Amino acid sequence: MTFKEILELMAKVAEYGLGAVEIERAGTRIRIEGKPAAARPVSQSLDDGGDVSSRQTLVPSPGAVPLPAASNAPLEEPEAGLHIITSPIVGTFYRSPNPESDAFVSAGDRVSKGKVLCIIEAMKLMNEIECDVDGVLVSVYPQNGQPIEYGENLFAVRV
Amino acid sequence: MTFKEILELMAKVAEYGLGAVEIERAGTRIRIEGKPAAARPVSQSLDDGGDVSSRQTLVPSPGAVPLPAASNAPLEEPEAGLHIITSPIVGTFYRSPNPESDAFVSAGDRVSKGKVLCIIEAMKLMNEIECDVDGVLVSVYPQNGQPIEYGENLFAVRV
Amino acid sequence: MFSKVLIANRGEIALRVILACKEMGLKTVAVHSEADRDALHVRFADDDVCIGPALSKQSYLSISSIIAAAEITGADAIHPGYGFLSENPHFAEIVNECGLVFIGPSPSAIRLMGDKAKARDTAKAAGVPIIPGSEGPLRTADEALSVAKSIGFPIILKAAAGGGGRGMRICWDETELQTAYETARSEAERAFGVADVYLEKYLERPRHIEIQIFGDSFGRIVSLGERECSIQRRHQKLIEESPSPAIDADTRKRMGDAAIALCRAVDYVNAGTIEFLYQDGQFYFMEMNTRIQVEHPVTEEVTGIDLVKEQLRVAAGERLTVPEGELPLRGHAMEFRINAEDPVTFAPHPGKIREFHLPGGPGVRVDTAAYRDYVVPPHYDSLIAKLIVRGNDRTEAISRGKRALEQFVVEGVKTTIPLHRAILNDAAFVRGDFSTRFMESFER
Amino acid sequence: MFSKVLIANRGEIALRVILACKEMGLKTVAVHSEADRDALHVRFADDDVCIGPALSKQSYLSISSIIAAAEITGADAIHPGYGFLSENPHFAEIVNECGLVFIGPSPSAIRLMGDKAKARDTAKAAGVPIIPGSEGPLRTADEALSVAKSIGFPIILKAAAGGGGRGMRICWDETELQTAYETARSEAERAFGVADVYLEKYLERPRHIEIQIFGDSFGRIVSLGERECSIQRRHQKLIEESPSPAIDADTRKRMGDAAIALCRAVDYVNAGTIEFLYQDGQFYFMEMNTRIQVEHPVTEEVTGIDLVKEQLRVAAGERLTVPEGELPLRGHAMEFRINAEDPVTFAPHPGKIREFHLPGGPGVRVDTAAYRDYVVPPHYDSLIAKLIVRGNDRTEAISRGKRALEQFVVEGVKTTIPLHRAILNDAAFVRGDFSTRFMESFER
Repeated sequence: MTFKEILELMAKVAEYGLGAVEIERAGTRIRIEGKPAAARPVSQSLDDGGDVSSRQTLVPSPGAVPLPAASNAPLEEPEAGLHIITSPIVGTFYRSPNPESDAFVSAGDRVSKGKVLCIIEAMKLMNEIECDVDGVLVSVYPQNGQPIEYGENLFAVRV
Repeated sequence: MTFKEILELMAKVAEYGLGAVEIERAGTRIRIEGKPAAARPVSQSLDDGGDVSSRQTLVPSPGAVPLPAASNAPLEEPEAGLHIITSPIVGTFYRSPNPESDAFVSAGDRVSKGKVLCIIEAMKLMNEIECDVDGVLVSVYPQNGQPIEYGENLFAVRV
Repeated sequence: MFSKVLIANRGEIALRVILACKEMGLKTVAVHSEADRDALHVRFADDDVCIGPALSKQSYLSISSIIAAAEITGADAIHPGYGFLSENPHFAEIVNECGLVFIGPSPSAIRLMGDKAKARDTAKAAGVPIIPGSEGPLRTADEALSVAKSIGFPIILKAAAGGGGRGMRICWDETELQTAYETARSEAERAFGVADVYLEKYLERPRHIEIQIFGDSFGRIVSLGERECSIQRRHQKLIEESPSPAIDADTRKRMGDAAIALCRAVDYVNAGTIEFLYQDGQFYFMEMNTRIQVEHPVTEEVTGIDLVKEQLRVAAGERLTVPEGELPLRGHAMEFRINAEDPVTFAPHPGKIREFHLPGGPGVRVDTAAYRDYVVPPHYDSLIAKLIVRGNDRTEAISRGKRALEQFVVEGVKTTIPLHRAILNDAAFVRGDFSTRFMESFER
Repeated sequence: MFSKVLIANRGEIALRVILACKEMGLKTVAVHSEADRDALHVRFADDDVCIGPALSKQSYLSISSIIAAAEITGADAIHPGYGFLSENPHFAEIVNECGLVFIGPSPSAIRLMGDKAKARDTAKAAGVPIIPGSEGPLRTADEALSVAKSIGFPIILKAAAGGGGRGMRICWDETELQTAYETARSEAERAFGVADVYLEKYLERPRHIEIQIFGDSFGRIVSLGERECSIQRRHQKLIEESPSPAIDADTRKRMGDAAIALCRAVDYVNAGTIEFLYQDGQFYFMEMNTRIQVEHPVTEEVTGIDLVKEQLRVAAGERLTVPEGELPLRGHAMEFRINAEDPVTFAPHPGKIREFHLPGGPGVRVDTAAYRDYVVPPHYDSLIAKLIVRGNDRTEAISRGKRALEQFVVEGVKTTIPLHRAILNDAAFVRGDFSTRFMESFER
């Protein structure tokens, strides 16, 4: 959901005089409450109070490693016109076929469908990740040799 | 979300007179609350709500006897001009000094400070409960011989 | 001992293993699907990796993703939990080939016991009683008759091509068998195109009783007593207890010895469970589960042994810590499976848990990965908590179970709590007088 | 057995007693102040009565209100819990006079043990060791010297009129004593107008070790082992464990026998606790608590005996169910008091609990009457939960305690959880090497 869309929702909530609108989508949550009418049941406002506190508090004290910020990104709508290529597998990210050679691609390059963008090594296998659109490579998210989760952002391409 | 965007959100919440807007996304959480309805500030409504919900959900299925409705009454605002006399002790309620004699008072009677209204028996002792205002007795809440809790409503007097 | 253990599972068992690792000072790696980002096993692990979308086949069942997750996090051992890949010999093989430790038995043992026919033959060869019946299809009615006489009525005729009740006939005496033999054959022919039928002893009111065994890499194999699992519906266990109200010390010993004999035959290492059907003092091998069981806590409560920690130690090449000699079962333990499902229709009931208040006090244990505001995903099984109670005897365990179930508050999703409370008030259950058929009659 | 038990208490102990009654099929009556309308003990009782305003003196300490509550609800027995009226002999008397059963010892035993001096004399007469010292005030420096020599240095001089450290002097040898004697006297004179001082053996690093005893109305009295309660702050216990890392089987036997001897001397019935100071293999009687203790669960976990149920049975005139002969302590148990207070300043921190997630899994028990959205009232003590862990040995209990404290989430009020986690990481604590002075040095 983009910022513009959020503003639009707010306008509509006010215009229609709604009690509340709540949108929850893996990781992202938006709640808009209308004019506090005396009629509006308390329970609603209670619930969201609950949601929030628990999300914060059940993150374990020490130890647990939060997901890399990037890996949450695909859940959000990317900037308009920007196409995000995410990892289809778990493994180690390599920008070049071998340490000596150059990177497959760099920011600014024109890329086209089928172009090999990187290698993700898993179980000793080198998996070539190909581009699935035509456009210009805007950014490369992971560092060379970085571990990659499923669905983690790899590249951004301006179509 | 940029600082500018947050400011814009705040402006809109005020402009539309919304109750609240909440956005949560990968670690970040923003909550903007509009002018609380004069009736009940948000924080308070949450607290009440909280108690309410716990009261509902934590009532054990069978067994437990809910408090007599009356005993919750003192928590509520009595009707204007109506003075509620509650029980200062725990015991058994009697409307008359003994089974044969008439009730100390009945609805409709004029009552004045110091007038004995009933007896509450506790540990074999007969405790006389006196009226603490002048007025007209409007209602007698408990039945004769009924067990009474501390703070339970006994009489209503129109001052 | 390992330095970092990856748990190839989710839900309460993943958390259970993580907590055991914490107590042993081992680092942990949680793997999770996109649907489980907010799961507690992810929160409490030292490290976590998203291995795929919600669909199990592409996440919790994806061997390559799990191995890759171990590679990128530097885990040196993998605990499979139960379900998912826990009884997949191929997975165990790959784990070993990748130089990681599989916390469980050898791939060969998993493969052998995973094949019903081979498992049955192995048991038979090891002298473990199996349900008596005809060797393969019956050739004539006379053969059927003589086999039936030799094993005793009642018997059941089953279509060799079988399944689904078609071609099945229960016979209580010879005359019934004579007529039933032909009917069964023709029915089988119509149903499966093959008339062959075989027969075996028919158990009217069998109990499901399983023996928990544990073997270490030094060749020591012990029995940790039985679990009574007859209270089940559609083969889904609902309540398990130990000891079983039907098993005396002598029978326990005989079943334990049989279980150990079978494990010896396959050089079994780590935790395993041998399931038996039991009736009238006789027990018959059903199958073996080559992994930790959902209901392992009841055994832990009466033996005082932490089975998951024992799994980790044994997998690391250490000896069993189980004391030598007869292991006494102390008190009585019962487990109630709290599933997010309709207690009447048993239909799964995923959704958001709006209220979650756990029971406490003496003799009460809860294993769960759920919490208030947790959303039970629709993609996986509906178990959200296991309530385990312990008492000095079965009577106390039951009364404790009743009050703990009363104390247990779950709002937002329907659960099996009301069903459990009803079962605890059933006279036959309280008497301990029931079979695997209990729920059939109970629900009527 | 009784038909209906009134619990003259609040919080976790009230709920603990109610749950025990439920398991025994007894009806219950909860009493509560206006501040406790939403308390769990009220929710789970069969019946409940509001007995007064928030102020304890007008509610939980109001004998007449509590008796009246029993009258109007038809309760036939009263459990006092701990604190409040539990050690008030007058209350016990009235309960009995009203024809109700007081679940505890006789009023006379309560009264006798409630008087420190009388209790000390009774102990001495029963042959229970007490801290050696001078009989009353010292007359001369020479007398001081001879007494000191007879009991051995170090000794402490105390003002007879005393208290508050004034007139106190610790002496490590004769020369110190000679000078200190006069200083102490003059200091005492200035402070209290009386110069009299007495002396007793000075314990540098004493442990607080208490023995749980239980007597029934048939004259049987048993010891249920010790509890180590040295980890305390301002005389408030924080962590209790059983067994004590300092007590061996022989000392346990000697302390148990001493405790039993004292109880015999007062015909003690029901649960009681004898508190001792322990140092260098010697133990000295401090005082007796004639009620159930906050820390009773650690004893329950290592003995397998439900002390509250035992209290109810014994009060109903039944025999102790404790098996005859030496009672083995199985494994190791630890209790952590979770108080709603600042872990650093220890200032009470009442308020609304916004999040409440309990730990679970093997060997973990939580006794609590708190829940999410519960408002901790400012009028009563700050204990909101007791976390009890059990392990096969002290090491496992500690590691289990660490992970359970990590799993325990309380939001909205500050708690002692962080303090407990810090203590579990203290080398001296882990070694079991500490005294009642532990917290003094720990907080520096």
